[in-house]
Amino acid sequence: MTTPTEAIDEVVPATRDVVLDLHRRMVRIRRFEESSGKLVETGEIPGFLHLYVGQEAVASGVGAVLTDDDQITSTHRGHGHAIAKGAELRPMFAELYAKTTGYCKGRGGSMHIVDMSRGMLGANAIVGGGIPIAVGAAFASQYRGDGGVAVSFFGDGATNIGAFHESANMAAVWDLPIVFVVENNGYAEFTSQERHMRLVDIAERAASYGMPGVIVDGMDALAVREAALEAVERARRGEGPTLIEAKTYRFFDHQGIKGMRIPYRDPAEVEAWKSRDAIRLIETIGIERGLVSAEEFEGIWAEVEAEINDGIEFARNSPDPDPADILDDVYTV
Amino acid sequence: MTTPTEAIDEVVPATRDVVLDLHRRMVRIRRFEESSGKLVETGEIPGFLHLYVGQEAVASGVGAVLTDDDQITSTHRGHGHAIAKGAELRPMFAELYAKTTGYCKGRGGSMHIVDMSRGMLGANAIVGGGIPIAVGAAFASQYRGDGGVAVSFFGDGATNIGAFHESANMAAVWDLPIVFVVENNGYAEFTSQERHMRLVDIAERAASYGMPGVIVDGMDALAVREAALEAVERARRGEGPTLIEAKTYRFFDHQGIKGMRIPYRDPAEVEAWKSRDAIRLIETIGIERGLVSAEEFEGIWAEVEAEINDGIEFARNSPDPDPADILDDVYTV
Amino acid sequence: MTTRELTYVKAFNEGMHQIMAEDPDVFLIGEDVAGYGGVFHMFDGLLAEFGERRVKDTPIAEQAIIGLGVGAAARGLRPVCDLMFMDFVGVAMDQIFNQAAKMKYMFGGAVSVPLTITTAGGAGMSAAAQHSQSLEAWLAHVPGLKVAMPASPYDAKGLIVGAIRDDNPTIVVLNKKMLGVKGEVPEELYAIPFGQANVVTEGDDVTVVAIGRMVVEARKAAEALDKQGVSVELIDPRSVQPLDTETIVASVKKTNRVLIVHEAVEFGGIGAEISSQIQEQAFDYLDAPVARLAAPFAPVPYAPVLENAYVPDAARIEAAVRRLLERR
Amino acid sequence: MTTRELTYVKAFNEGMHQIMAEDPDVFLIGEDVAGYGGVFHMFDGLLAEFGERRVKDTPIAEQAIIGLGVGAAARGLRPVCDLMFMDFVGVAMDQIFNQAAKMKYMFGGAVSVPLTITTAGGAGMSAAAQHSQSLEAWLAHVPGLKVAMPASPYDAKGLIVGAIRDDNPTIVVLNKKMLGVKGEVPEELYAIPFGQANVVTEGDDVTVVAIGRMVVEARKAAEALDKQGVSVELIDPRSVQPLDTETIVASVKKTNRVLIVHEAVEFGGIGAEISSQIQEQAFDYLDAPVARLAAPFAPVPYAPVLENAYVPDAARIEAAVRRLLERR
Ligand SMILES: Cc1ncc(C[n+]2csc(CCOP(=O)(O)OP(=O)(O)O)c2C)c(N)n1
Ligand SMILES: Cc1ncc(C[n+]2csc(CCOP(=O)(O)OP(=O)(O)O)c2C)c(N)n1
Ligand SMILES: [Mg+2]
Ligand SMILES: [Mg+2]
Repeated sequence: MTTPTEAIDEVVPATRDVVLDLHRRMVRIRRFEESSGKLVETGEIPGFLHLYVGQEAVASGVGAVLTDDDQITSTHRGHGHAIAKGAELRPMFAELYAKTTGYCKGRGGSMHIVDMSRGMLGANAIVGGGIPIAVGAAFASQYRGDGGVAVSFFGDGATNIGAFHESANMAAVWDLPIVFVVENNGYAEFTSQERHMRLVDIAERAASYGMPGVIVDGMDALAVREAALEAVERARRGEGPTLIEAKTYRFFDHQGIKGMRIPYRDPAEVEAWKSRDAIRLIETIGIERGLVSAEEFEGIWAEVEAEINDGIEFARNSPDPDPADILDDVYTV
Repeated sequence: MTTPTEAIDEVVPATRDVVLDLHRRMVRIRRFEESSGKLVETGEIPGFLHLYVGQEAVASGVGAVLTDDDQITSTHRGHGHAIAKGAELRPMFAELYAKTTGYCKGRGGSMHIVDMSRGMLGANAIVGGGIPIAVGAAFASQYRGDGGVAVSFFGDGATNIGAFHESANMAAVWDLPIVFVVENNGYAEFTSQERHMRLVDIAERAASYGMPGVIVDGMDALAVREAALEAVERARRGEGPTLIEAKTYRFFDHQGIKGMRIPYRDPAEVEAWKSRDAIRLIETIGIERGLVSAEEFEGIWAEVEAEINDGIEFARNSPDPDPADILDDVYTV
Repeated sequence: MTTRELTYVKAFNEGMHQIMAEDPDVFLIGEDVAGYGGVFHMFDGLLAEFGERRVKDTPIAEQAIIGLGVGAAARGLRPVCDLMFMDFVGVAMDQIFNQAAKMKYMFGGAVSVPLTITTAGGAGMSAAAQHSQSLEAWLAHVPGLKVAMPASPYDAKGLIVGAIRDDNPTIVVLNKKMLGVKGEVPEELYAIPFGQANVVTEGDDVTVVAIGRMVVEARKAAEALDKQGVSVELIDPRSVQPLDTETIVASVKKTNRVLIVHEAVEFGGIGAEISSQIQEQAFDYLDAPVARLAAPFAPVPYAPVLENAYVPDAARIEAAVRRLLERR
Repeated sequence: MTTRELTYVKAFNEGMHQIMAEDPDVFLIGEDVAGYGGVFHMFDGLLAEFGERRVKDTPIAEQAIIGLGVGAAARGLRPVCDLMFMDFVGVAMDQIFNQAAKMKYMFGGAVSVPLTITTAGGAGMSAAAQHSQSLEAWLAHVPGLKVAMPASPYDAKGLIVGAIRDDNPTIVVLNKKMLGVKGEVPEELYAIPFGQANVVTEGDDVTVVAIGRMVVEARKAAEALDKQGVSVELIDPRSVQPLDTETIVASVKKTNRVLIVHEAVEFGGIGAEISSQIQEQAFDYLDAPVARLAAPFAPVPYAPVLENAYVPDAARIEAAVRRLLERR
């Protein structure tokens, strides 16, 4: 049983802009996920989706400290990372709708969203598959001396696979400008962390590579942002990689919203984590500290709602791919 | 630059039998390797060999605490492991000579020596390839409750590959009766440890899996034996795996005796390690403690010499495989 | 033998239950195979029946999953190691082709490796390029391995039992889109040995060799063709390694025309090997070139409209047979 | 163009030197490629010329080696990632086939991956089953990849340059037993594009399509046959993906008989694909079945006496051609 991280006593300082920025990133993710989750249930979106609801603070806190020249790689649960990195909702929805206006022209779908213009180097349906690729993106920055940093997102379960280990070691040996962000949501599919590793704190694995390991409250976007900032700055200074473990939780099932065929999670556990909802948390902070008003927050929800509806409309009205093009883009010619 | 481990102050207690046993294991390995290394230079043995000279104390110290019901997996540098586990020199030589009387009937050669009757589950030419297989051997013992233990030998370089990581984690999660023995000889081929990882002590990697990590003087067979005994007993008691790091050195080149095309090692470093030769060390201990006389040690060398000559003769006089049998043993029928 | 209708996945599941009940050396490991019963329900109920000792969830570590199976099999157990999606074969390939498959030969026969790998392949679920592949051609190219692709509930049960009883490393590739397909399945435990093709329908005009789910599509095509007076002999090789060339060649010698159908991309697919063997062994009997129908040379696309165009179906099989018959 | 004799490995090495001098975006990583120059001397002198920034030794971590190349290539660099032995492909396969090869397609064309993987394949060194394989059939079956197998010093240089300049993921498979083979090589930088077969010798009686080192053996066989009045058209496809079917088929239409030779095991080898395409496209021209000569279905054995029997050679090629000519 995983228990939610405690609210940290130490107050992370924040400005109004930071709070608004993080809040908007998280709300965009939340509403994108809730909407697309429903659209897959109605069959309007084909295939299946791994939703990011609950974990928004992680992608948002990290995304907030990156520029479009920084690169990320993502996972099967990648919508949140893309949106936090600045992806637009129209081509996001269009991709799920398998339309030509989607980020992958309908070729990739949920698990392969990409946005090269924003340094989103792609989601990945192979657990651990994106990690070495992020190392390569970091290598490119070091090689060019362009000051860019790469971030690789992956789950607790992914830290057991070989690609994680090889990548972390190589990045450390070469002082590559990369941050490894493990989103520890306590489960690999339906297998709880205590059944897939002997550690409680995955950050300890950093020691194997001689890099710093940092634990952060993954429900607190401000805390994530601060940890990410430090790691990213360290990377930019050429001091090498960091492993950040964000303790977090997914509110929905492994796939879709309500799959739980077998109740592998205790409902009390789910509720306990939901009570630390990252969006409510930042709203509380924003209001309590007098940085943002409740109405302003509501305004963001409303704006995002409009963006969601616009994105879905756009996707619905976009054209299907043409089977005649099926062999396009296999090769660069 | 890797520096030899210091002689340990703390004296490892030893009986006469233990000293004699370890000494014979090491001398058999040493002489097998020196002889076969020369025979490959003359072309009498085909292919290439990775020689174990310098590291004898590791395989011998571990082999001494295992029974024929315990299993080991080995590497490209596997002759020493096989001999320490009790392999006979006739089929060892015959295998290198590619004869039907060899351990693999001439099919496998140096990198695939096997002896199922002694729990030698095979050498492996893929770095890291034998590690998960040892986990499987340990699993079989746990499954059957037969009290058996598995040992996987591998090098410092191998601890950077994914298979090591996955295996160590799985073994730890399931408390499998296995001992991981990393022979840290400071180099992966021609790449020194400080260029392939950020750690000095590979034993630290054990923490990633929640298992004990132990460092041992890999030139001191008694010390290795003691560390192995503790880890093996722990495994037998069902308390799970241990990672033992044996600090050691190979006296010859990565392949063969004298390959060093490019002097990637400082001759002073090589000499410093040679001055702590494991066989000389145990002879000194045996004589100084009055357990074994110099003449007795000489007797062992002589006996082994006879065994070597016998093995080579046997191999030379054994028949070649018949090409008509080339498809035998692809499948069990 | 009492038979009744079961789905493909239930038939497979029944085979697992019965062989595990029969042989205490059989155990199952894989990601979410125990508590969850496998993401495709393949392993439902096994944990409850056989307990944690024999049915185990693993960390995400396919090299260790397969490698553990290799080591345990070399020691005489009969591991079933699940590789959830066939597409994940790439992270475990070394253990499959360099270790499991070669151990016996490299070791001069000193050891057998009765390991069974289960996995699910095939497209048609909008699961995109990394969750939809058919990679049997890779596996069939590996001496020492055996590879089956059940195309009916009957075969799903019989082949998993046959695989587990086989003393060699075997891979049983279920098809994700067939999980709910129904068919008659005997209640008793039975095994289908590898290397025995199934002549699904007998016919005189043309031979169709179909692999995996394509057997279902080919049968539909055969029925449609039958109504048009074209008699199709439909052959399901069941295992692509070993391949029952004998049955296929005998059929071609009778029909003189043959089409091979699979889901994998055509270039370098198993169809190439089947085609080559046919023309090597039945050259003088062929009235038309051996024909292949398979996926175009592209990764599997996500969009249903593209994926439907990508995977062969009954209509395209029918059209391909017609083209073959028209060829002089 | 001034040419002079160079060995295969020196020619390759010269290509690496020249392309790295030309294009600052090219870098090289791999195990012992820098300080040691690669275990086959392939990369000698590159560290000295281009420094540690561009020529780097890695830990033993093939997934990270290839994956790093994928990421760096996606960002516009031109990585050369060395996979010391082709047999190690199994530990890095996911990055090769699921990532490098599919990225462009999955991403709707948003990215190109100009990655080059270098490796060494082939038997004949008593290196046994895990260090002697020819696995080109696997790689050629992957949409998105390109695969070349240079069979001469000229091609070794031209194909590595062609590979690095290609905007797609490419694999160049050197043959370990050819490293010391000599041939004429131009001093200048030149590239051989993938997909253009080399007609090594022209002939009228029979076509031989040989892959990699088998080209050398086939040429010997062709010379012997020539003396006996048999004129062989020897074709080296150079790359197996893309495959220059056009040149092969044109030749077969002229000679009406064809033998395909490779080192890999016959079942599921690239010869199967070549054979299938030939009979599909030149069926009416064939006077005999398309023939294959390749390794038997076994892992590569260690004993020289077995290995010699395992790998095709000039004598067996000659015999196979004779059989082919006798076929009515
Ligand atoms: C190599 C590989 N193995 C298995 C899977 C199937 N799979 C998809 S997601 C997943 C669980 C991942 O767990 P974690 O890394 O913790 O990420 P989370 O789903 O919790 O975000 C698994 C096993 C896969 N996609 N790739
Ligand atoms: C997967 C794989 N990668 C690379 C190699 C080539 N190789 C053989 S031995 C070796 C170095 C191994 O170093 P280490 O593990 O320290 O063992 P040592 O040789 O020092 O005993 C390498 C890179 C291999 N055999 N397998
Ligand atoms: Mg998780
Ligand atoms: Mg070493």
